[in-house]
Amino acid sequence: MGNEELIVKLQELFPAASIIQGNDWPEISFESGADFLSTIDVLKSDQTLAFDYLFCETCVDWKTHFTMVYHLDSTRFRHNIVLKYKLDRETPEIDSLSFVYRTSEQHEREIFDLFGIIFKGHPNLKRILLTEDWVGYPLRKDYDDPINMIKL
Amino acid sequence: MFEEIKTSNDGELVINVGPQHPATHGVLHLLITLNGETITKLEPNLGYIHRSIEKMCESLSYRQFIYSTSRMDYLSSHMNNHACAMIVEKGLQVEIPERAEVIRVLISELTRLASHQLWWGAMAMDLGALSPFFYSFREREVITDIMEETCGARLTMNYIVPGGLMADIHPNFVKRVKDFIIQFNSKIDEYDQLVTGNIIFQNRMKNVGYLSPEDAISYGTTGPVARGSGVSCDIRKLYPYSAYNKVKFEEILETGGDSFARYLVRIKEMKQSISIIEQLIDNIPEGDFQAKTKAVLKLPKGEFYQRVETARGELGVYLVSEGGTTPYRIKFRSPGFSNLSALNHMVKGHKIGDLVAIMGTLDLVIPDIDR
Amino acid sequence: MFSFQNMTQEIHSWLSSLMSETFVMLVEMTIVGILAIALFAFLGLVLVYMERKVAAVIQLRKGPNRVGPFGIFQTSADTLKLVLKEGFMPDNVDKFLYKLAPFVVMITAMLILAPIPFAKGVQIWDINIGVFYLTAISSISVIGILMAGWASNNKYSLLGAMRSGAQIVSYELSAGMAVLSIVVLTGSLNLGDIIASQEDGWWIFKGHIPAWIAFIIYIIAVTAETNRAPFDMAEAESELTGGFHTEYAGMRFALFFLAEYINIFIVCAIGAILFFGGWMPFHIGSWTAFNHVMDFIPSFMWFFGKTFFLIFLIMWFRWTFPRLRVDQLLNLEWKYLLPISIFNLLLMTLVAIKGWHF
Amino acid sequence: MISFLKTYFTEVFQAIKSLLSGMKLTGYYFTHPKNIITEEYPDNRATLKMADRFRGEVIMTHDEKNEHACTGCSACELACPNGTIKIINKFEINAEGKKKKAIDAFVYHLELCTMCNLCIVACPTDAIKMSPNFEHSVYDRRLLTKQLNHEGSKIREGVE
Amino acid sequence: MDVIITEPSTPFPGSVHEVPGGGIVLSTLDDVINWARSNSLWPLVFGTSCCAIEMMSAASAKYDFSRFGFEVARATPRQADVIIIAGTIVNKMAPVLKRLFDQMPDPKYVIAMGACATSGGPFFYNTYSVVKGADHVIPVDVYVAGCPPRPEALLHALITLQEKIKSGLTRDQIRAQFQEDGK
Amino acid sequence: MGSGSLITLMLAAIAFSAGGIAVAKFLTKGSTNPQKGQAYECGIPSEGTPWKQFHVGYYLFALIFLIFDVELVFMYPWAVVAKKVGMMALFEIIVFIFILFMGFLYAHKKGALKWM
Repeated sequence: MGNEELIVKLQELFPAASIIQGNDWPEISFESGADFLSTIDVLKSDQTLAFDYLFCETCVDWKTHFTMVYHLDSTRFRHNIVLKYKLDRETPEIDSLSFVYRTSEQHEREIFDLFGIIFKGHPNLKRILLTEDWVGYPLRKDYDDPINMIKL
Repeated sequence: MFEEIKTSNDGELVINVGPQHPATHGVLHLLITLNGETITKLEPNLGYIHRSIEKMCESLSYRQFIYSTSRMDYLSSHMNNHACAMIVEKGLQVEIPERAEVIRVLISELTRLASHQLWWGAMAMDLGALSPFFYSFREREVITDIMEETCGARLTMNYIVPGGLMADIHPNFVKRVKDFIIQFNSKIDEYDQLVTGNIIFQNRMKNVGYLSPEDAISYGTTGPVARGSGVSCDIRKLYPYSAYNKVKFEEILETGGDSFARYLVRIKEMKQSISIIEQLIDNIPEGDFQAKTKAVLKLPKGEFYQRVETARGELGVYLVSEGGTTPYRIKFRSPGFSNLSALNHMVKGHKIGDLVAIMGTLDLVIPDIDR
Repeated sequence: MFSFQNMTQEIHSWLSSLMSETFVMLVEMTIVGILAIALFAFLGLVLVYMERKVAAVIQLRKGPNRVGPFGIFQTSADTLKLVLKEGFMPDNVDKFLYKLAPFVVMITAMLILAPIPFAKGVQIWDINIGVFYLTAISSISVIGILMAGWASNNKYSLLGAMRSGAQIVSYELSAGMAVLSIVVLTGSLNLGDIIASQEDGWWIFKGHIPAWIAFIIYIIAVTAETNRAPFDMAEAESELTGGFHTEYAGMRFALFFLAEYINIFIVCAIGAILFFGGWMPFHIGSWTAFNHVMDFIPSFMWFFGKTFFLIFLIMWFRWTFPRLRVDQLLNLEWKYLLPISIFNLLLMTLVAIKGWHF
Repeated sequence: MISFLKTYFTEVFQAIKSLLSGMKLTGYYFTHPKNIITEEYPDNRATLKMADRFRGEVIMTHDEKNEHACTGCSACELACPNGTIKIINKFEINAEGKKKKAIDAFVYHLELCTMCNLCIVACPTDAIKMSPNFEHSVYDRRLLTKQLNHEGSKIREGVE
Repeated sequence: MDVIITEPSTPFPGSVHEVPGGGIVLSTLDDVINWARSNSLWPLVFGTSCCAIEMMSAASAKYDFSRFGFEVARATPRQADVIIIAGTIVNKMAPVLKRLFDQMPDPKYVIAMGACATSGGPFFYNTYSVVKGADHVIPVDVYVAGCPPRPEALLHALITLQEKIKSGLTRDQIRAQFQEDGK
Repeated sequence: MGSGSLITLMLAAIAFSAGGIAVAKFLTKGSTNPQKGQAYECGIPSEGTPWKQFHVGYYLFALIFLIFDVELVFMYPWAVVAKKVGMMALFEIIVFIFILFMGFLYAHKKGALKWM
């Protein structure tokens, strides 16, 4: 499906979401509180969409809120979308995708490690890159470590 | 003299493999649980080389951050630089001269060859054969010499800059690459003679570490690992970038899904790389090697994503710009990170020796995983 | 013709003329002991150097060449360094076994030397069940390895020791079968008799195909028995870091290292004796003139030449093949080597009884 | 039974054949030592030629009058991604009595340098360049911090 | 315009104490000991990142560090003499490195290979997890600059280390010498 | 020289090993630190003890080896006289090996020869 067709189709499926054409691919954004797992379920199981391949999962700290960014690809149709999900800064919680896309188990651990986002239903949510006793979440914009970080 | 020894008999043995272990190719730490010699559980523990490149890049300018990506996946440093340069060019909307694109692809394929050769030697070394390592490095050294002459460094080249290349190719480049192709074609049979056909190697790799196509997609594996399971995922073919749409090559797919399939994919990919180089080496267009860019680069506000095919699989660079001279957030989707996540699934029920064979054919580069 | 037999006899009679029989015995024992130690040290240095050079040339490189001319003092420097390294023992080991293990391995290696004829008339102990003795003693070294692995209190060591235990005992069988097939041919367990029976040609040539099969099985089995690649399960550097000697440092490690090479020498010497006639020069049936020319080469040269050829063969294996997986290794023994060697033994018996050999 | 034996023995022979082909290759190299490609480094030092673009360390070129071309503009310092270069400027009064900026010390941290070539590209006057010297082993890491401008050197006439 | 390139300031280490016959003319027991130790440096298999690849290159046929008797790479620290820290050391790795070094029997030596091991290198500024130089964790004998240093540079470091062992000086004595020299 | 040579060789081996270890002890000085004596496990503190009860599969190997090795010992005297006895010896050993082989096949079918 081309990007325009995708946008039309997605708008049909998720009237509540805001969908724009990004630099490469359509971007579909959800506000916090939307039912995330069912969205993913639709995207993955819909026969014309079939987004079965999560190739990038990350998070961006916008100082006021977090945005989870999922890049999805369909190995059947080879069309991509970007899925965004807004999170509160106080209680950053989102459903874990580790049972839908198994690759996200490690990605989510990494995001938990570096951003401190809690993934509900994750089987093994603990720090992966840093030591267990690390204080703080280093990729947050307000992270400061005067001992280890020498500013240039 | 004879002290009493306390033994326990809960049967299972928990063993640390790594961070300092000859088979982990760096500092991967695996916590494995053994029953006899069969692995019942494996837990990777990363971060022993987590260098916070993503955080560091947030304070580097668009010209500077590229160099640090060479140290991520140092065996395909050129492809990493390529991805980063392309994302900056995408933001700036700069057209790259044809010559630069072709040279980028040429060097990328040479890097891929060098990387696969190192993998071949290192994998054989993991399985206990030491000589292949030396034979593969013989050819690899020729490539690094070519790199050194043109790019100025052997491994972390930093040859690509936003807008083109740092320097034009060396006058000897074309001739030396052609010599290399002749040498390589005469030596590739040795690889088969020594390893591919060898009964011990085949027994060590066949039916070991099976990964089904569905699992390969679900675990997000890319590159030779996924192609060994029959999943088409070559970014060069699916989403062509740079000069890849001008060359003819095949995407290698094997359906075995085991270590041997992954092995064959890489061996055949080397031949494809040679064919790409052969097509391009005589057709390097004349012209500039660099587009005109400003001294200080500023990307417009927005989000950019670029996928390239490195030697290990798909590298994605996700860049968020707030309009300044430095990236607001940069994320590297490294191929090794996803490939590693399938390891636990693949080794269950195998022996320690198989763990080594599977890790060898996954071709992990740990700094690429930890970033 | 040059012969050691006269020399040893002369020394013996000269000593007997000087002192009483007990003293002669003691002096001779001392001489033998010193010679054995010297041989040990010499073999250790030479074999390690040879291994490194063979590996280097196969791998297109030069190998050690900066310590002395052609690097011949490289292994001496290594030995000296190992001796001068801190002789260190980890805590929490089973101290007695940990200390005993290198001794067991060394004593075994030394004891096997006894019945081996190094040249015509040079043999420490001419025992009439030589072959049987060798089979018996050579299986003791596995006890040393098991001790080392168990005592180290290290998981890698333990796994390496268990692997090596299963491996060595398994390959013992097919090696024994291969040896037996030569015994069937000669009808004697005495190594001297076995060599004498090859005066008109070596068994590998006289014994037809069964002898070749026996030789191939023997060389595979002893490669495994000495824990050499491709059967170096016990060490398996890329799997178990160091295997059974992971926790050994300095001199104790050097003893394991040395014993490994001595064992290679010994099994190759036995192979040379059984299949290539030991110190017996290359003789062809009734070509007396040719046989005479061959006799002019000293017998110890023949012995060491053949032995080192076999050692080279084993080194060649090591630098060509990948390591087998541990279950494949046992499969190879129980599924292929053992049945084949049993039937080969029957075939050889038939050949021997019917007199089909030359 | 017959077919079992047949597959059994073909297996054995194929295995031996594949092993022998490997041994043939290594045996070939063993008997042909002319394939050895070792370059003996410390002995070939006199003839060892680095590629002309090889980046070993940053140097500042001085001519025979002990003059360099560095104006102290700090372009390299800014271009450097990891603070390898520190330029300490001083003001000296030249012949016409005008105050002029000049470098006091061009401090170069070789221990930090990653040879990325960005400073060379950034330099407007080609004062610094990459030298192919790679023998940087020292016993103390303080020795790797270098001052690139020579003692008593001056800026070359006409370089702005 | 003739341009003079600065000559490397330190003389080549191998040429400092040239002894005929490959350096085996010796006088005292200490000399014998140092000769043996310097010519038989068995490295620990320890590489963390890019420099490990160049270390492998140094082992490969073209550069071949086995000429120095260096090829007996041991996977266990109990039998190793020298750690080549080839790559970045991060905070999580530092205790492991310390432990490996501690577990080596004496005498033991350390070569810090490349910018990262020497000083943190490219990851000195703005990173939260990198140790700024391996000598914060364990004492280092020889530093090699470069990112990564080419294989010859590693061989040069090796010769430098051999010189140091042959001279019989300890790390502190060498450091004291530099202090005297006013460096 | 007789069996005295065995004692000689044994003593030589002990002297060689003990001498080397003694020289090492005499000439070297080591350092101590708390981590040095701990078990090496790739630089990570070891968890649990390796002194555990082994899998029963390991012992099966030892047992089967024992059976075969004893049979092998029986075959040595036979091998010496086989040539003299003639065809009868061949028949005898075929019967002997047949029984042995049946046992081996049984063990194999039961999976006793599978490495755990």
